[in-house]
Amino acid sequence: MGIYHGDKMMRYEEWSKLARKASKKSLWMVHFCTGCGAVEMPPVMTSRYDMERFGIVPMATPRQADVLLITGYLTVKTLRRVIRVYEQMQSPKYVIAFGSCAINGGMYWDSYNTIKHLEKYIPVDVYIAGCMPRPEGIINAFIKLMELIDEGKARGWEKYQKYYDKYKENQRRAFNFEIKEEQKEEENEEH
Amino acid sequence: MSILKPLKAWKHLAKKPHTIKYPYEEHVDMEEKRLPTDRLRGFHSNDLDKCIGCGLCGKICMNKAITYEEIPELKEKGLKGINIRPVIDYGRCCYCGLCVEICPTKSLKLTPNFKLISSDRKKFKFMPTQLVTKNENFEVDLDAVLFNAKDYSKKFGEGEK
Amino acid sequence: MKEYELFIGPQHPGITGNMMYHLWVDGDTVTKAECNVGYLHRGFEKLMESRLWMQNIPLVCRICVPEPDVNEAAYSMAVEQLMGWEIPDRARYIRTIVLELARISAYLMAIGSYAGSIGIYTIPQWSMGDRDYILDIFEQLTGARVYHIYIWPGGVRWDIPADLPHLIEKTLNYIEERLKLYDDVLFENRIFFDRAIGVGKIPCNKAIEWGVTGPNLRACGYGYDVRKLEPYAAYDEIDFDVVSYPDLGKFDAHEAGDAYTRMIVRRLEIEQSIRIIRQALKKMPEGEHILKHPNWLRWKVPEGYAFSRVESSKGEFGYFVVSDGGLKPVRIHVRGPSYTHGINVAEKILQGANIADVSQILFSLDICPPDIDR
Amino acid sequence: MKSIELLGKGEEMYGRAYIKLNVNELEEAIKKLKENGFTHFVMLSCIDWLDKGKFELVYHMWNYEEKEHAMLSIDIDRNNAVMKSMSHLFPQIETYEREIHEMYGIKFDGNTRLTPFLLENWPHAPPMRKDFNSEKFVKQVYESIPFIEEDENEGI
Repeated sequence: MGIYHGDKMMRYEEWSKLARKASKKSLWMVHFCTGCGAVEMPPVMTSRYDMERFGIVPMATPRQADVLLITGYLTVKTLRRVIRVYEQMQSPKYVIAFGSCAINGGMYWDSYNTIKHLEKYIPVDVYIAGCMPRPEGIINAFIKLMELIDEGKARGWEKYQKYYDKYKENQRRAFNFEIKEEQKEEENEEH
Repeated sequence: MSILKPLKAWKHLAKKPHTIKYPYEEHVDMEEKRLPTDRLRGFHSNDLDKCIGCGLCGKICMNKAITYEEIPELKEKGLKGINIRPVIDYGRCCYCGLCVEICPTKSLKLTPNFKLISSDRKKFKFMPTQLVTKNENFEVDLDAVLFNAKDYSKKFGEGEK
Repeated sequence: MKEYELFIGPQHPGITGNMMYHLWVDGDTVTKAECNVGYLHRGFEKLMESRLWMQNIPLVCRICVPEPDVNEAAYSMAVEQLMGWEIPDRARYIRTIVLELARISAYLMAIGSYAGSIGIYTIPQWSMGDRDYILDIFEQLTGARVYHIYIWPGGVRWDIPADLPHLIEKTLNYIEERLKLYDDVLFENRIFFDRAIGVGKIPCNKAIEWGVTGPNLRACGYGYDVRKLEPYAAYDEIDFDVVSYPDLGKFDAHEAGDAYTRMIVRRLEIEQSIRIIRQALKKMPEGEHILKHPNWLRWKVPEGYAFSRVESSKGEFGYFVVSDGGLKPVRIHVRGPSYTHGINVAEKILQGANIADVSQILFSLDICPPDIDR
Repeated sequence: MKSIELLGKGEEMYGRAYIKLNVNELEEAIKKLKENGFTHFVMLSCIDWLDKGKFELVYHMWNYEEKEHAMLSIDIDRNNAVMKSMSHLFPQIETYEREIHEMYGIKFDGNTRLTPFLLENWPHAPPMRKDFNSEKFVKQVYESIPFIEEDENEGI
């Protein structure tokens, strides 16, 4: 499974390098606008910037998609759907995070309903700077992702499988808005 | 007949497409002017000598994106004000420019550079310096900024004199 | 017939953004629809209560994504009402130009996504490209493509650069020609007539009671437009006419309040906006573009309840700002137009609709989910 | 101002009519205004006056002919916040009441659809109330979730 060296099918390094080069030319993206960065996607998807020149096509179902774009902030309710979409995607899958909201909370850093660090819940391969990144930034991110795939460094999905239970634990705590116990004791001492 | 009317769209085959083939062509507007212009609100540049470390930018920033770090070498330079300089966390900044409007010595400015892509989260928090200038394809060059205040002397050698 | 439950979920190209409709379907017709929102709820009103008055401007423009200037204008007008400020004339004209350019770009996006929902994929390719020319204007005027942070309490942030009116004029001529092409491919297209006439009808006698506003209300025959009812910025000095159901210009009117009429009203309002911008560019006076603003960190707005209303491309945008004379607002309540369109109106008019028409009805209502969740 | 004459009380504030009513007068006032041209129900806002210990519900109505905006304001006690539902007068009031029920915790009896509206299985107090500290909540919930660090010894 996967196109990286060491799997049963990919015994020879050159064979897997060739397979990676072929797969990077047709990254299919899940058509899921999770946040406010989705307004910069239409110019990139349609004829103005035309990302189909790179072979990137918006796919309706996660089953046929490789790249999941987290366009901006994520509320907890959307995070649950994003996790379901992410887990349905086939195994060499990549995540691109748009804007400052996925890096460190962005301007909703004190909002009770948005998650602050995307990396705690799903592995992220490429971050883009910008409070709503421009189309040039988005296309740069796709080019950078292709380079990572070429060098075999875009291994976010393997990290998800390796630390699966840690990720699940973080997600569970976010879904139930769990307050950590120590903070609770400190809270009681304060009163 | 309104069925055949859409066929008029075929005349676009002769026209030049309005696609910007981005990495090979640059974004130009209708009058072939290169965009983005200097007014674009991109990453910061801060003149560390003019800045007096007053902390106003940190107060006005509602995302708490601006924190401060002390640079000891600035004392020898004999600059007035406190020798702390703003460190900007681009995981919080929304590029609104309120800090630039409130800066009393006008040392903090927004440059039109906006391209910064990386897979490491820690690359997005640094101290902007006066070496950050507009480069022609608007990339943020990370060696013109300080990731921690200690290597100020490496970059600005004359600091020790 | 056995009744099935369908979820048109947040991850669905046929839904405008992040919301979910739970449909009970009997064969092909929808018997019951329930809306589930909250995927974009960032708690704006909670955040606004913990920020200074000036710090809310960059936050406020993130509420409605296709058209951020409407929020900035409505918030600024509410604060100006409380402060008793009179903004300079030049600023009023620049605000009118910015609001109308934002309206054209939002309408182009609405027409593009509507045509995508009935399968005419040429139009989204064109309209997103044409919308980008307007974003180029915004970039040179305000310093950012989408979130402009340009309309401030007291006027506008910078003045118009000297060469921009020429570019605006050129872009408007370009869009005017493109509208003729849109007519050939979409608005006078037989497929559009068969798919859209009589679909998703809002009962016109109940339209006002359901709280329908904006182009959806004007498609039901009521000529109400906030720019005429309560003129703000420079709309009282500019003459334009309000497009409403019976007289649809060169398009013949079929039924009131259906998807066809809504899209035709939006198409004709682009021409009105172009007319407004041309007059505003000609009549714009010289002079100051912003009042002298106080020190933001100690700026106290006098006590009171202020309500400001702006006509956005989706409908009537209202800002209810309550201040107790402090450094931070006590309460800001945002009335998004899609709040009533997306939940009450959509649930009622989806009943009895065909499944294939569900996404077309939602796009013709032009629902913007961040308005609902805030 | 037409609405002030109709209801006999209220003051003019920034070009809008601001009318203070007590709770049982509200239903007649809305019905009366609705018949006399105030056909457009703009929105229902709730203001949390923590120090005065009361919620203030403001019903906004607009009259298309007179071009006049009326704000009917009532106060409810903050501790047992219960209010009669007005959703039989205008259909969209039901959604506003649903949101205020979830955000402020005011019970609207007579409103059948007080199901969760914006937040999904939210176990804590209603978030929009002034005594809910959002910053502290973020520290306790989101900041306390650990990052998943690559342990270098078994690098891939």
